[in-house]
Amino acid sequence: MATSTNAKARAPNARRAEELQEYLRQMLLIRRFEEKAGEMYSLGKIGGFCHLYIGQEAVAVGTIASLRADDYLITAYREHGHALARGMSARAAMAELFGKVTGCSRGKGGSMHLFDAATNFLGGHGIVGGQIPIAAGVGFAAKYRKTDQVVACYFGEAAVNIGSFHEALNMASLWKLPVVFICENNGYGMGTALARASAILDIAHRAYSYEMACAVVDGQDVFAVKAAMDEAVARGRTDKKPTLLEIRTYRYVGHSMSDAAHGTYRTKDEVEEFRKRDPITLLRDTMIDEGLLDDAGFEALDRQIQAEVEDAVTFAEESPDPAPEELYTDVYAGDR
Amino acid sequence: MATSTNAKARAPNARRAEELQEYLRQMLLIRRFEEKAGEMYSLGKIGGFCHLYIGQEAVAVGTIASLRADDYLITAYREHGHALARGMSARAAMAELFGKVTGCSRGKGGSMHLFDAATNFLGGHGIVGGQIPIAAGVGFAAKYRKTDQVVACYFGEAAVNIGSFHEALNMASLWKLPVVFICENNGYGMGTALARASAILDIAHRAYSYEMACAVVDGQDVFAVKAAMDEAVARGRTDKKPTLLEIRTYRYVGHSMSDAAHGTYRTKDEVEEFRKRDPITLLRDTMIDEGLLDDAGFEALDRQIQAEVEDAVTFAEESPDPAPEELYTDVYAGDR
Amino acid sequence: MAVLTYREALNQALREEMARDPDVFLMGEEVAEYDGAYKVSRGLLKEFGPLRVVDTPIAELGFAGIGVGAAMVGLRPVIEFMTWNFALLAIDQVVNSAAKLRYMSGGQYGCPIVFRGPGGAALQLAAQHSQAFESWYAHVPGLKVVTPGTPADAKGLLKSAIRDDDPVVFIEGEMLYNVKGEVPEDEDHVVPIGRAEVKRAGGDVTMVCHSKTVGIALKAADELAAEGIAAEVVDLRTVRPLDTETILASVARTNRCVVVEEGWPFAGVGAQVVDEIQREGFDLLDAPIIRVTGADVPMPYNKHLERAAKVDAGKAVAAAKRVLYLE
Amino acid sequence: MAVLTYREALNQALREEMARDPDVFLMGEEVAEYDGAYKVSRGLLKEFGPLRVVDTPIAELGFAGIGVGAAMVGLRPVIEFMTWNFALLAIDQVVNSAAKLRYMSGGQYGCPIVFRGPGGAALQLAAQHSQAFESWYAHVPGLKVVTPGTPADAKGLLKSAIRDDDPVVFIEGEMLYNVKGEVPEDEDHVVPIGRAEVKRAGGDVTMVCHSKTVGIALKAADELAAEGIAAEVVDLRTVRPLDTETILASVARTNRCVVVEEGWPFAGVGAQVVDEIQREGFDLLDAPIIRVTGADVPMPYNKHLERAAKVDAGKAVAAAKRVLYLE
Ligand SMILES: Cc1ncc(C[n+]2csc(CCOP(=O)(O)OP(=O)(O)O)c2C)c(N)n1
Ligand SMILES: Cc1ncc(C[n+]2csc(CCOP(=O)(O)OP(=O)(O)O)c2C)c(N)n1
Ligand SMILES: [Mg+2]
Ligand SMILES: [Mg+2]
Repeated sequence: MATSTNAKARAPNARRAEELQEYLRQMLLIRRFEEKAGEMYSLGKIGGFCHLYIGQEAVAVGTIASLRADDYLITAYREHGHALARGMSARAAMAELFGKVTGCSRGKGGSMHLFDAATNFLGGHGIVGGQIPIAAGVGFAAKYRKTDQVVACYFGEAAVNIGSFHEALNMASLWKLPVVFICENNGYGMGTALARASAILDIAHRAYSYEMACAVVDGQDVFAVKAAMDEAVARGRTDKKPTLLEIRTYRYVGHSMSDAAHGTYRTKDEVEEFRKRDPITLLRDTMIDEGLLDDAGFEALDRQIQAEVEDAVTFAEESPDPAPEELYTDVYAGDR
Repeated sequence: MATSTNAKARAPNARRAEELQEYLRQMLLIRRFEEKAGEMYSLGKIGGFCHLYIGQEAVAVGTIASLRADDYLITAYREHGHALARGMSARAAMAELFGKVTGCSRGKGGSMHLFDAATNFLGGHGIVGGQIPIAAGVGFAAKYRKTDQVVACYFGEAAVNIGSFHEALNMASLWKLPVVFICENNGYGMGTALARASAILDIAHRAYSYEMACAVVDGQDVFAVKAAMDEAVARGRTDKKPTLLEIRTYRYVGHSMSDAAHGTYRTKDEVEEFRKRDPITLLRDTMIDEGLLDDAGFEALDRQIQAEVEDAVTFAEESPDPAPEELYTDVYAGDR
Repeated sequence: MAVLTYREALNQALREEMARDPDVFLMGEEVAEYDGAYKVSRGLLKEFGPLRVVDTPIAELGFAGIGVGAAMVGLRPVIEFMTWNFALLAIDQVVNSAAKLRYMSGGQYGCPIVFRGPGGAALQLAAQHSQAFESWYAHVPGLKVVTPGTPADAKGLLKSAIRDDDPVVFIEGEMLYNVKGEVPEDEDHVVPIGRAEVKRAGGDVTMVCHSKTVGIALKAADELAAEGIAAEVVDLRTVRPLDTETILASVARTNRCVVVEEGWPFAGVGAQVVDEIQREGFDLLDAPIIRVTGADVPMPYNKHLERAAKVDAGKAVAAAKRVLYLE
Repeated sequence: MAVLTYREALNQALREEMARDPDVFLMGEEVAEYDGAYKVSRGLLKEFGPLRVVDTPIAELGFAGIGVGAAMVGLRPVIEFMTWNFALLAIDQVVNSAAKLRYMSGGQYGCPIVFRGPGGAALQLAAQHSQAFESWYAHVPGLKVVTPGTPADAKGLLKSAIRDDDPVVFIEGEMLYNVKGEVPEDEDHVVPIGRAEVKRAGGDVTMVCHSKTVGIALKAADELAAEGIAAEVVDLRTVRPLDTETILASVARTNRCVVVEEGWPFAGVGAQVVDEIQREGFDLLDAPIIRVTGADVPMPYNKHLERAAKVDAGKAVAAAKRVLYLE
C-alpha cells in the first residue's frame, strides 16, 4: 500500500492546517449529509434507490483534493460524497434527493443521478461500469483539445468484472488518455464479496493487462489517498497516461437503503472491526496530535455542519416540485 | 514459446507415422479445401462473407488432435479448418458454403455458421467474442454434469479487447471451468495490427488478470501446438481449470474474400516472409527427415486430397437447395 | 387454491421445476446467497446447492452467454437479470445467439433457456432503471416473450417457459411481486405460452393489456362498470407469439378497443396489436383504437412527474370513453 | 447537381462537416487506415489525421461510451459501427447513456453524437449479419433515428445529424452504398431531420417506405403505373420523430396505404405508422393498411431462401393491389 505521508514529521503550518481542516469539513459534511439522507429516506422524503457513502469519505475527499477546478469527475450511483467533496452545495444535493426543481438535476435525476455542470461533475450513473468508457471519452476530449485536464472516474470493485471496464482501460492505455480510474474497493458488490466475483483479489493488478500504472491505496487514510492521487493526476496531466488506483475502503451501511445494515453476507463484527479505522476519526486524531484541532474545535465544526445539513433539508422541503411541463422538457435540446 | 517436441530425437514407429500422416492429411485437406473455396467464391458459387484459414492450419489440427470425441469445440467465422480437422466431411462443409440442403447446417448457416452436432462442433459464430462466454457455458455444463469433457474455444487476437472475453475468462477461472481458450494470434483483426488495438502485446499475459494458466505457442509448428494443447487439455480434464493459449500464426490471404490478399495494412514482403515457415512444409520436412514420407508419398496424398475436394464441389454443385418451406422451419422447436 | 404473492408463485415454479428436472439451474447476480435482489429465489440455494443456484459477477453479457452455452448442450438454464434494464448489456447473446442458434445450425442446436427478471418501472428509480423492453424482444423471431400479470399466470407460465425448448424472455412486473392472488396448487399447473385470457368479460369495449397493466385495466373496468360501461379485459399474457385470435374475437363482440401498456409509445406492443386488429378486423371497428402508454420520455425521478408519466386506471378509463365517443 | 453514389454522398457529408467544425471527429473499427469497412470514410484519415479519424479495437460498448463522454463535454463524435448488428453490444450506451443524459441531468449535459453504419441485410450474410433495428431505436425517447434512402438524403441528413444537438442513430442501407443519384453540391445542402418526402405523387394508394425500401417502393410504383395504378411514395427519411403529417396528407388523398419496410413484422416501424394512421385518419381509410416486411425468421444463408425472406417490388405491388381490392 502506498504509505501515508508521515503526518507528524511535518511542521504544522497555516497552509497545512487549512488543508486538513478542509478535508475534515468535507468528510464530516458527507457523513452528516448521508446520515440525514438515510433518515429522510426512512421518512419517505426520498424515494427510489439510495446508496450511502458512509465509511468511504476519505476516498472522495482525498482524491478530489488533487484535482483542479477544470478537471472532470464521473462516478456511479453511490455519488453523494463525490458531489459534495467537489463542491456541490448540500442544498442542491438534498433537494435533488427530494426530487425538487431546485435540485442539482432539477429533480429529474434523483439520488443516483446527481449532475453539476458548474463543477465539471459529469454525474452519477446507474448501470454498473457504464461511466468507465464515458470517462475515457472525456479523457479523449482533453487529448483532442490538447488541454492538460484530467478525468477522475469512480467505480466499485464489483464493476471490474464487467466488459466496459476492460474495453475502456485497454483503449485508455492504448491511446494515452489522462484518466484516473479509481476503484473504490469496499469489499462487496451488493451481497457478493470480492472473492466470489473476481478470479483475482488484487484488483490493481488488472492494470497489467493494459500496461497501465497502478497502486493499492489505504482508503481510510485521507493522506494516503491524496498522495496516491497526486501521483496519478500528475501522470495524467504531464505524462498523458492513465492510472488504475485500487482504493481499499468499506461501507458501514447496507448496499442501499433497502438493504439491511450488515445483512447475511457479512457479520456485525466485521462492520464493527472496520469502524475502528474510521477515516474521520483517523484524520481528527492526526489533527489533534499535530495541534491543529481540539475537541471543542471538532464539536464546533460538527455543529456547524449539522446546521448546514439541516438547512439543506429545510431548503429541500420548502422547494417546489418541478412544474408538470417538466415531464416533457430535456428530452431533446430544443424542448425547454 | 513452448518448444516443439524434438522430432528427430524420436525413433520412427508405426504409431507416430500414422499420427503425423493424419496431421498432414488434415492440414493439406484444409489448405486445398480453402483454396477451392476461394475459387468457388470468385465464381459466385459461394456468397456472403467467406474467411479462409490458409496459413493457420497447424493450429486447428494440432489442438484438435488433443481432444476426445466427446469434447466440445466452438469457434468464430473463420472456421472451415476447425470443422474439417474435427472430422466434418469436405462434402458437408462445401455444400454448406454453396447453401445447399446437404450442407452441415442445411444451407441456412453458410460459411460463417458451420455446425455439426455429431462431432460436438458447436459452430462458427459471427459476432466477435460471442462464442467465448458460450464456451464457458459449455464448460459449466461439463462441470454441472460432473463429466471430464473439455471445451476448446477459438477466437482471433482482436477478440481479446472486447468485453465478452474479459467476462468469460473471469468466470471460467473463478468457477474452474474446463475450457481451453485458444487465441489464434494471426497479427491482424481485419486491417488492424495487434499493436494498434491492444495495449499489451503478449496476449497470453491477459490470463494473469484471471489467475489463469497460459502459454505462448508457435502456431506454425503442429508439434508445439499439440504439446501445448495436451497440457491445457489435461489441466481442464484433470485439474478442472481453464487455460489461455496464445497461438501465434499468420493468415496468408485477405481477411475475407472481399479483402485484398495483403492489402495496405501489411506488405507483400511480410506475407512472403511468413510463408517461409509454412506449417505444412514444416511438417512435411520433418516427416521426410524422419523417413516417414517421401516426395512421391506427399504428391500422392495431395492428389488424393484434391480429388476429395473436387468430389465435395461436385457434391455441393449437384445437391438441391433447401425447399422453400425451409424458410420457416428451425425458427422454433416445433416447426419442422 | 392457495393465495400467494406473485413472488411466491414464481418461487414455487422455480422450486418445482428444479425438483422435477435436474437439468434446470438458476444463475444470476445475487440469486443464491442473497436469495435474489427481489427475493424471487428465496431458499433455493439451501434446497438445491451452489451448483444449481449460482451467484455471478456483474457481467450480464458473460453470464447470458454462459447460459446459452449450457443450453446448447442440453441443460435448461434460468438466467436472472437483476432487472431487464441491465439486460441491454447482454442483448447480443439473447438476440444474436439464443434466438438464432436453431436456425443457423439447421435445427441441430436448440437453446432451451429462460431469461427472466423484473421489467418496467417501480417507484422513483429514474431513467436508467424504469424501462419496459418487451416490444424489442417481441420483434425478434426465435424468441418467445412472456409477461404474466397475475400470480397464477406467473407460476403457470414460468413452468411452461422452463419446459419450453426455445429461448423465452420472461418479463416479470417489478411492481407485481407483492400482489396476491389464487394459485392452483397442482404441480402440473402450467399455462400455455401463446394464449391470451379474457380476464373479465364485457360487451362495450375491449381493453388489451399485459403484465402490470392487467391490474390497471381491471381497475379501469371496475370504474367503467360503475358508469354502466362493460369493458372486456384481454390479458395477452404472452406477447410473442401474439394470440391474435382471442383479441379479434373480443373486438368482434365489442367493436371498440383500447390497448394499455407500460412502455413507450413508438412501436410498442400496442402498435402491433393495432396493426393486427385493423388488418384482420377492419370492418369490426366502430372507432379508432386508442393506445394508453407510458409517456414518451425517459422516466423522471420526481414522484409527481413519474406518476404523470405512467399509465393508470384513470387514463385507461378516459381512453375507453374516447373510443366510445363519450367524451 | 453532381451524380454521386450514396457512399460518396456520405463521405462528402463527413468531409464537409469535419472541415466546417473542428469538434467533429470520426471513430470506429477500420475507419482510418482501412478507409472504412465499406469505404465510407475514404481519404478522411489523410485529410484530417489520426486524432480526428480514429481506428478502434473491437470494443463496440467501449468506443460508443467514449463517444458519449466526448459528446458530454462538447465534442461532436461520429461513431461508426461496422454494421448495426454489432451495435447490439453497445446498445446500453446508446439507450442508457446517450438518450438519457440530458433528461437525467435536468438539461445540464447534452449528447451531440451520431452513431452511424450500415443496417439491414446485404447478400447472403446470414442470420447474425442481416438485421434491421430501426424500430428498436425509434422506440426510445431521447434518440432521433434517421434512415436515408437516396444519395441526396444521405448527404443532407448526415450533415443535419452531425449538427444536431441530440444523439442521432443514423442507419445507412448496406445495399445502397453503390446506388447513384443527384446530390446538390452546395455545402449547405442539409435535409431537416423529421420531415418525410413524397418521392412520387399518385392518387390511388400511398406507399410508406424508408431506407432500402424507397427504391423498392419506387420500382413497385413503376410497375403499378404500367397497370394504370398511381401510387404515391412517401419516404419517411426520419423514423423518429415521425412525420405523421405528411403521411396523413397522403392517405387523405389516396385513402389506401401500404407500408414497406425491411425489418421483421412484430412492432416494426410500420406498426407505428399503422397506429398513427388508423388513429388520426380513421375515416380516411377505405381498406385496411397492409404491411410488407421481411419474413419473420432469422435470415437464411441460402440465396433463394434469402430472396424469399426479403421485401421486393413484387411483394409491394401485390400489397398495393390488395388494398385496392384488385386481387
Ligand atoms: C449492469 C448492472 N448490473 C447490475 C446492477 C445492479 N447493481 C447495482 S449496484 C450493484 C453492486 C455494485 O457493486 P460495486 O461495483 O462494488 O459498487 P458499490 O455498490 O460497492 O459501491 C449491482 C449489482 C446494475 N446497476 N448494473
Ligand atoms: C462485435 C463485432 N464487431 C465487428 C465485427 C466485424 N469483424 C469481423 S471479423 C473482424 C476482425 C476480427 O479479427 P480477429 O479476432 O483477430 O480474427 P481473425 O479474423 O484474424 O481470425 C471484425 C472487426 C464483428 N463480426 N463483430
Ligand atoms: Mg463494492
Ligand atoms: Mg486476427
